[in-house]
Amino acid sequence: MLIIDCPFCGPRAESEFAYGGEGGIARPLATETLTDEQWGDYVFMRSNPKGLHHEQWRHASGCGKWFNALRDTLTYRFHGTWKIGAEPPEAFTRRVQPAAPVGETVVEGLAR
Amino acid sequence: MKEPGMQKFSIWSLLRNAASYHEGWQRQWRSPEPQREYDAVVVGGGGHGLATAYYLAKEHGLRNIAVVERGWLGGGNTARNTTIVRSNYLWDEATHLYEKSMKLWEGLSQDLNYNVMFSQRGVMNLGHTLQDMREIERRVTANRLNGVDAEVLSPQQIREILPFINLNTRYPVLGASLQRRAGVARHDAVAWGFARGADALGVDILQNCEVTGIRREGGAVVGLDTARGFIKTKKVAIVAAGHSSVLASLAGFRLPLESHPLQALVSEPMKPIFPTVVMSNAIHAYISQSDKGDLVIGAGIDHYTGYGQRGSFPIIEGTLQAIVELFPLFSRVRMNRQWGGIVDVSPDACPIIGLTPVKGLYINCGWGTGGFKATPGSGWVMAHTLAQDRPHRLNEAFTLDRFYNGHLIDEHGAAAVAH
Amino acid sequence: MPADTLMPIAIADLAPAPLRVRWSRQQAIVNFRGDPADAALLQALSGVVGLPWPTRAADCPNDGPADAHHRVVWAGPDDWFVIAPAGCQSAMAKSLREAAGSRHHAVTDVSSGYVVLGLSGPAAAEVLAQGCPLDLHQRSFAVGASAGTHFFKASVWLWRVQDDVFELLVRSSFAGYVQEMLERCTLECGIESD
Amino acid sequence: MSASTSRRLPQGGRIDRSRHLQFQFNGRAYTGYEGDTLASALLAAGQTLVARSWKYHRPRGLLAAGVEEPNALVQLFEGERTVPNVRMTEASLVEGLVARSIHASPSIDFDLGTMNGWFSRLIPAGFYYKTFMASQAAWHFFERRIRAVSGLGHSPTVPDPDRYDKRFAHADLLVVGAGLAGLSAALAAGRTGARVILCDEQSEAGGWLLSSDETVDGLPAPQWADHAVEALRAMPEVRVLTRTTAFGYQDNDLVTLVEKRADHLPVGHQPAYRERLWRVRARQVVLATGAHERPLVFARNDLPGVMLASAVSTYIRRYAVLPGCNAVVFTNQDAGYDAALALKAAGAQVIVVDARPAPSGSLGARANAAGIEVLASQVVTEAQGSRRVSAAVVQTLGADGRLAGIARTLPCDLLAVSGGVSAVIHLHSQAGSKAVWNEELATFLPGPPAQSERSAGACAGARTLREAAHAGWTAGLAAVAAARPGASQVGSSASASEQNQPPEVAPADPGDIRPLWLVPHPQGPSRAPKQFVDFQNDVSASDLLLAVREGFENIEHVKRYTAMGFGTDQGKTGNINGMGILAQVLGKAIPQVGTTTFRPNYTPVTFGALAGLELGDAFEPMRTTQIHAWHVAQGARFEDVGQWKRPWYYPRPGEDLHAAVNREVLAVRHGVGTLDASTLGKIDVQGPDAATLLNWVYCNDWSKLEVGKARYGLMLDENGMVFDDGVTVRLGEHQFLMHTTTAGAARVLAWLERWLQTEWPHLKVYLTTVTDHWATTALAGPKSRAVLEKLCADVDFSDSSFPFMSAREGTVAGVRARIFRISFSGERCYEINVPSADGLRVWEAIHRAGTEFGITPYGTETMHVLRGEKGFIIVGQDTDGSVTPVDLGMGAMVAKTKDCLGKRSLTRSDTARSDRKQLVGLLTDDPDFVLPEGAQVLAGEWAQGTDPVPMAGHVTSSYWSPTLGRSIAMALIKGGLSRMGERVHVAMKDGHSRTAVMASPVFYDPKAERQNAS
Ligand SMILES: Cc1cc2nc3c(=O)[nH]c(=O)nc-3n(C[C@H](O)[C@H](O)[C@H](O)COP(=O)(O)OP(=O)(O)OC[C@H]3O[C@@H](n4cnc5c(N)ncnc54)[C@H](O)[C@@H]3O)c2cc1C
Ligand SMILES: NC(=O)c1ccc[n+]([C@@H]2O[C@H](COP(=O)([O-])OP(=O)(O)OC[C@H]3O[C@@H](n4cnc5c(N)ncnc54)[C@H](O)[C@@H]3O)[C@@H](O)[C@H]2O)c1
Ligand SMILES: Cc1cc2nc3c(=O)[nH]c(=O)nc-3n(C[C@H](O)[C@H](O)[C@H](O)COP(=O)(O)O)c2cc1C
Ligand SMILES: [Zn+2]
Repeated sequence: MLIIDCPFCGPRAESEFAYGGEGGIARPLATETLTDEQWGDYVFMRSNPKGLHHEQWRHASGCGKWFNALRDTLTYRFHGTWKIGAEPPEAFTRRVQPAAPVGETVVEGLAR
Repeated sequence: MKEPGMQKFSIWSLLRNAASYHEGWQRQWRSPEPQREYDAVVVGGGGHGLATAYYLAKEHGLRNIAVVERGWLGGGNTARNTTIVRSNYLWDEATHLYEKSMKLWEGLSQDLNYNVMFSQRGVMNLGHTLQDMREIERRVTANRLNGVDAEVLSPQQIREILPFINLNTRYPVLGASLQRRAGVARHDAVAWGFARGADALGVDILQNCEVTGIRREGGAVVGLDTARGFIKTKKVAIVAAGHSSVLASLAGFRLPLESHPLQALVSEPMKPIFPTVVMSNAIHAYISQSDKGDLVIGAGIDHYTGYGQRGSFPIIEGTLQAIVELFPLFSRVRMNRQWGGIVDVSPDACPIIGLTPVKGLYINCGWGTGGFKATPGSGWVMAHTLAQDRPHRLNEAFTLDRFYNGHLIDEHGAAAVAH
Repeated sequence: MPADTLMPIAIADLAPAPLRVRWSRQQAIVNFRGDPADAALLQALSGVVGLPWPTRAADCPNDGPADAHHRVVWAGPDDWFVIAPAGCQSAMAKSLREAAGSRHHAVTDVSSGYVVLGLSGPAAAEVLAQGCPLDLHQRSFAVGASAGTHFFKASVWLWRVQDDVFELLVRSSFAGYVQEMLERCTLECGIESD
Repeated sequence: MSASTSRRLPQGGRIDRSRHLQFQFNGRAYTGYEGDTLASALLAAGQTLVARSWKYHRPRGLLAAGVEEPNALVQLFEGERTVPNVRMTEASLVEGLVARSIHASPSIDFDLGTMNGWFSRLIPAGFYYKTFMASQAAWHFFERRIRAVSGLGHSPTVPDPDRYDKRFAHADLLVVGAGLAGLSAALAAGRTGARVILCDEQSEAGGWLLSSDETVDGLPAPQWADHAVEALRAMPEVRVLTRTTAFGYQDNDLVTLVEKRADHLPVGHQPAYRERLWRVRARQVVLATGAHERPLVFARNDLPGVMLASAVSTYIRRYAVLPGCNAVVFTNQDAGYDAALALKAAGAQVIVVDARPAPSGSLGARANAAGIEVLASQVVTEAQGSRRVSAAVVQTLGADGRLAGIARTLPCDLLAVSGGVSAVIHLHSQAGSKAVWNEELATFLPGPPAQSERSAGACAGARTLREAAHAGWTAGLAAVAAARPGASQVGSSASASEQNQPPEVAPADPGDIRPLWLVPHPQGPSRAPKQFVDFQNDVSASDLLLAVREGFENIEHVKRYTAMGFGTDQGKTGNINGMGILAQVLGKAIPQVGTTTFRPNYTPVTFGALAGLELGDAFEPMRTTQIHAWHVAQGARFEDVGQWKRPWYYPRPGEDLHAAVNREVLAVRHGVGTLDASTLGKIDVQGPDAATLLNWVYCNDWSKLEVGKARYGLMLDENGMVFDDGVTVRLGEHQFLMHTTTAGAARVLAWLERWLQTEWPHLKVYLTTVTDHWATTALAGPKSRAVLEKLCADVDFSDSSFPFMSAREGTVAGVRARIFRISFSGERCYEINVPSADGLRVWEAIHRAGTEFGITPYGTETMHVLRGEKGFIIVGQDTDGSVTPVDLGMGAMVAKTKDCLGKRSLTRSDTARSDRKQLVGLLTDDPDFVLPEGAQVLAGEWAQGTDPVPMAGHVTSSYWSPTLGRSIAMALIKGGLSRMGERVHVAMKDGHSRTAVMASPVFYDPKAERQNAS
């Protein structure tokens, strides 16, 4: 059972929280102008990294607030939580960037 | 590549070898050094990957192929699942795919000359609400029309099979569906049997060989960087279950997947008491008894993503609550071991099998919590897809495109019994 | 289900039973939502209830066990429950609205949506620990602290009134469940209901 | 064999000789003492043969004295309290205890399953993969037989009479293991005032101290342990838990313990909870879990009478039982000499066979001084005897690891073995830390900790009590410092008299070890008599060799192919020997071979303890409305909807579901009925941007809804599929009351909060759940207005001033109420909302007022029929996550002028197709036939022999309509909306089909006139 540091309530047991999937996915505007591919990308495609993951949680049995978290999906260790709209922790900028979505330039011969 | 051929297993070979103190058995598969180039490479030495290679060699005549596995073969979800095999899915597309697999299961030990212990003891899906019962009715009728055996059981009929079940649970058991041809199999033997069969057909199985890069030129695959060096190839099948997204990201695209921990546990072994397989989607419990005697119990999925091959303790508690609620006689039985796997969950609880945005690169993933049962079928259609560069009729509907055009095959609704 | 009684628990009532349970169903409970950064607002609200207006869970003011008539429970950064004597919900809601004035806020009477459960006695913390993952040791959860958490599978708000006096705000439809769990988990220490 | 206590030593031990306990083993009566385990009592009674092995049914005795015991499993207790596979060494003796050997038929003395020689040779590791596969039928035949002979004990056959509780616990420090290291750690930490939990799986604290003849702080070791526990118990912030196993080290420092509280107490004296699960969250954890001695692997090393040397010491010193009078101690390290000393002191004959050229430490020196004979550089290659060891075959082992010289035979009745110790690193490894191989000690030791744990004592490589005391003390202090940085003394409880330094133990030299994984045998490993590695699963060295020969080289493959370490002991005594043998065969170093993965549970844990108290009605919260008691009193049958119990129907005497529903439906259509609608989700939406939020989350438009008016809304997920619906009322310019489905309430609120908080935080809206606050009575039927008018004087109920789809406030039966004119039945209907505290009162008043109109309570089934007649959908029944508003024929509801969640998905190429499954009504040609819900609609006609049969959709809802006097149904059918009037075939499970015609699902009152009828 994880301990999650609610930015409003402090460290609490996992059983008080609800997981909310990948964070930082902005809903596109003017959706009617998007292609099916662009829209499908937003709705379904996820970076699902092995390593640091930007995700969102809600302190459901608690203050009810959604917040951001940076968690290592291999060790399950949290590298920080922050309020929606607040500055992310420093580790956030160091994390491996997710793969480019389909359609963008593909780096040839990308290794390691 | 090696010359095809393998030592045949039978009671006679067993007797013969006993006479020589079992000193004469051959390796079931080789540990070859990687070659510089292969006609095709399968990434992932789980059941699906090995089956893909086996059918590629057997049905499509490809011999210069390799399976690359980052750890030990069969050590991913293949080693970790609760081994339930059934084909009673809801939608036509899924039913046909899983039923193809079921048919292969029914002759698999003979085909592989390896006893995978496919035990057709029946699988029961319990219904706990009126809505569950509507869904059971719907699935059972659809199954029958699709040529899949299925029946609806009343509570009394359930009790005839499981006299000790508690039907009067918090959400009372109102009935069940039963597929009699369904059952369980010995998961490790499936991986080993396919590995031995593929090896005998010349497939190189390269263990401890993690893929770390996918090289492309002009939008097409040209080779793989691996822990054991660069391997040149124009055809690559990614069959890596929980790690599919990681591999896709090496090739520059994303998948509609989330990898979650899924846990299971076993009790101490006991004399036979549990004759069938029971699954309850509503209260999250899956249980059967292995031939060795332990109760094999599937837990719910952890809601967060994870690659750690372990999950959260409250899930184990919840699972045993459900088991003890349904089977109060097991309350004093003890849990021996628990573990976890990494399951690749897709938005519609159906797999993705087919082409990718990269030429020569094929994907087979998204089986989530329930792909063991599909092992032979998945390998079979994947081999076809790879060999022909287009999906087989059975996996046409399972392309990546469906997440763009909206043709989802939602197996959550009615048949979302996880395994 | 125990009979309706008025909160709060008067300490004088406490028998030496290890756990004493009292359900209060009649009190006024009003939910207030507003901007926690607005100092003037908090000032005004504080004036309405006659208590400091909390800005974090660790502070849960009440005007003392002997004549406690109010509690303000922090339920989130912009979310509070005001608990007051029975019957005054309309008046309380009105005063809160007035205090908020034209600011963006929400006042909702939820008096019937929740019941207050009082747990007292030397076993109270231990009993809570069976279903609640919080550390309730005095060093971590002192008198006057509160938290949103769960007791078994019911979400609750919980605060400590005295060393061995706790109160829980429980959704009405979960009261039967919470009572059931209390009965199950106190087979050894016993339970005394008012 | 006599049942007299012939092997009990005249004095010593931690047994209470004044407390005789009677017990039964395999039907025979025995006596033991308070303080015995079942194992020690049987050993005292001279019962050496205690079990049969799993595969070959070989006779087995006690190997160990603790949790690592692989052989001695019993079926403990009888009847409803029986437990399979309990290790005798863990079962405290209790008056009246009854135990049976498992897995031996008919008895352990004469077991029909015994397989020796040739036949056991036929079934090496993995034999079943190679045969029994002529056909599926052949396999099913053999499988039944295989199942029958495997398994160990028997499951109980009736429900468990006992209860189990759980709790959370928090501490600065958790110490696992109360040997000298753990006790020292707890003392060091406890005296600073820190909050400490100390647990030990055994019946009393002390660990090895209870088996030791050394002194601590000048006291005999066991006595010191008693003092230490007393001192700890006196500290207010320290909790000492015995019989409490830490079975799992989970993520984020959650350590799970199970406390066994009852089985050691006589029936009638047990506490309310048999076991207790502790979920401990400590800031720091000290693991002081000790070490397990390893046996040595030689031919027939599984004979009863072969016993771990440390177990020999334990039986002698702790239980005052002499396991043999004529002993051979076979060791490769000094620790083995401890058993020789204990045996000698107890009056036994003893010879030590030491694989090393000479003993090298303090214990060896003591043995020398005691005049114990030592055969150096020698090994036992084979044990002899039939059901119990009678001799050991001894031969010289050269420095090159080969046998030399001539074998000789040493007669003996006990063969004590000591092959080195394996540190108990289970919890450390479970925590995610990587153990490191230590060549000198020939064991894996803890590596850098992955979580807030530190290891101390034998589990971290301490080999003397002195080392263990120091390590424990230091770890305790360091842990406190780490738990509460800065706070040196949290609230001291240290008094001047308490010691402030580690317990004092005389220094000792532990000596060296000669690792010996497989003792050579003249016949070689494949042909020698079985040399067991994993006793419980009958895995021998030859099985490991076979696995490697067949290509199973990875330790994980070997484990799975041979079942090594798969048993209920998880390989505590066998795994490291197995790895050693593999390393030898593969020509690798042991760390290259590696361990298998350590996983919970350290020892098996009762399902009941993991399940706890949340069973039966408390499996999940059972939510009820404030009117529930009334429904119960009226004899309602209930339906589970989400966590709620809702009245399903109210049968009158003699009525079945159909009769009751027909009556209830007609009552509503012609008179008046009441439905308890309190369970519907209700969300108060307040703020200037409330309408904007609704515009985003519903597909229809909300901007223009007038205050006081209500509107039906459909909610879509981003995939465009309907996931909830309900009526929302505009209570004020900036306030709406949203209704959700009963089961969907929590999900909808979380969904709204999510979008509001993460995507549109700029919107000025607050959401408050008021589901529980309001009790809702739906008063439906043409007479509803008449009833309501009797109770409410301050509202004008004329249709002009209070029209359909509008809301009013008023006083109903003296209570302030919100009244909504909305209808799910099609009839005139008022939904009366009052604070739920008044809900029952108002409901009853309505019923009194309605008596003259025959007012009838109705349940969810009638509600379904009523709405079915009107063609209203139920989300989750008529939709299944794959249905869009267009599919439902409600495409017009999707506002053209705005975006909303899910809208873009509706125009994707596949979703926009016109031949998707669409909701239509179905009228069977036979009006008396009610289609089964879930039945499949065929794409064509039923044609025998087609496989598969093409399908076009399915029946989602189907009822007998008492209003229309015929059956009605709704179905999702491919292209249905454009196929009205077409006839379809609906498949029945009996192989026949029924025909029906597609029609509008609005079967009744298509012009919607009934809502104003009175
Ligand atoms: C606890 C649990 C219970 C389950 N129960 C059932 C059940 O009852 N019935 C059922 O049908 N299904 C069940 N499943 C699901 C089932 O196990 C999987 O769907 C199935 O085994 C997937 O097979 P696979 O061969 O695709 O994957 P895996 O066996 O996981 O194989 C994928 C392989 O890819 C390798 N790999 C990953 N990355 C790389 C890389 N970069 N380079 C090289 N190799 C790589 C991995 O090491 C792994 O061996 C369960 C799963 C779990 C975890
Ligand atoms: N001569 C021998 O054979 C021998 C054997 C063991 C210990 N010793 C001596 O004892 C010293 C060790 O003292 P120590 O305190 O490190 O070990 P210890 O063996 O005395 O104590 C360890 C304790 O931890 C308990 N334990 C282990 N795992 C547990 C779990 N998961 N949950 C609950 N309890 C658990 C054990 O039951 C035991 O009581 C050594 O230095 C050595 O000198 C000698
Ligand atoms: C169907 C099935 C049955 C199992 N039975 C046992 C068992 O009887 N004993 C055991 O120790 N482990 C058993 N395991 C679990 C394995 O030991 C192991 O935990 C699992 O394969 C995951 O691998 P890992 O724990 O090494 O990561 C079983 C696993 C499966 C999938
Ligand atoms: Zn919070």
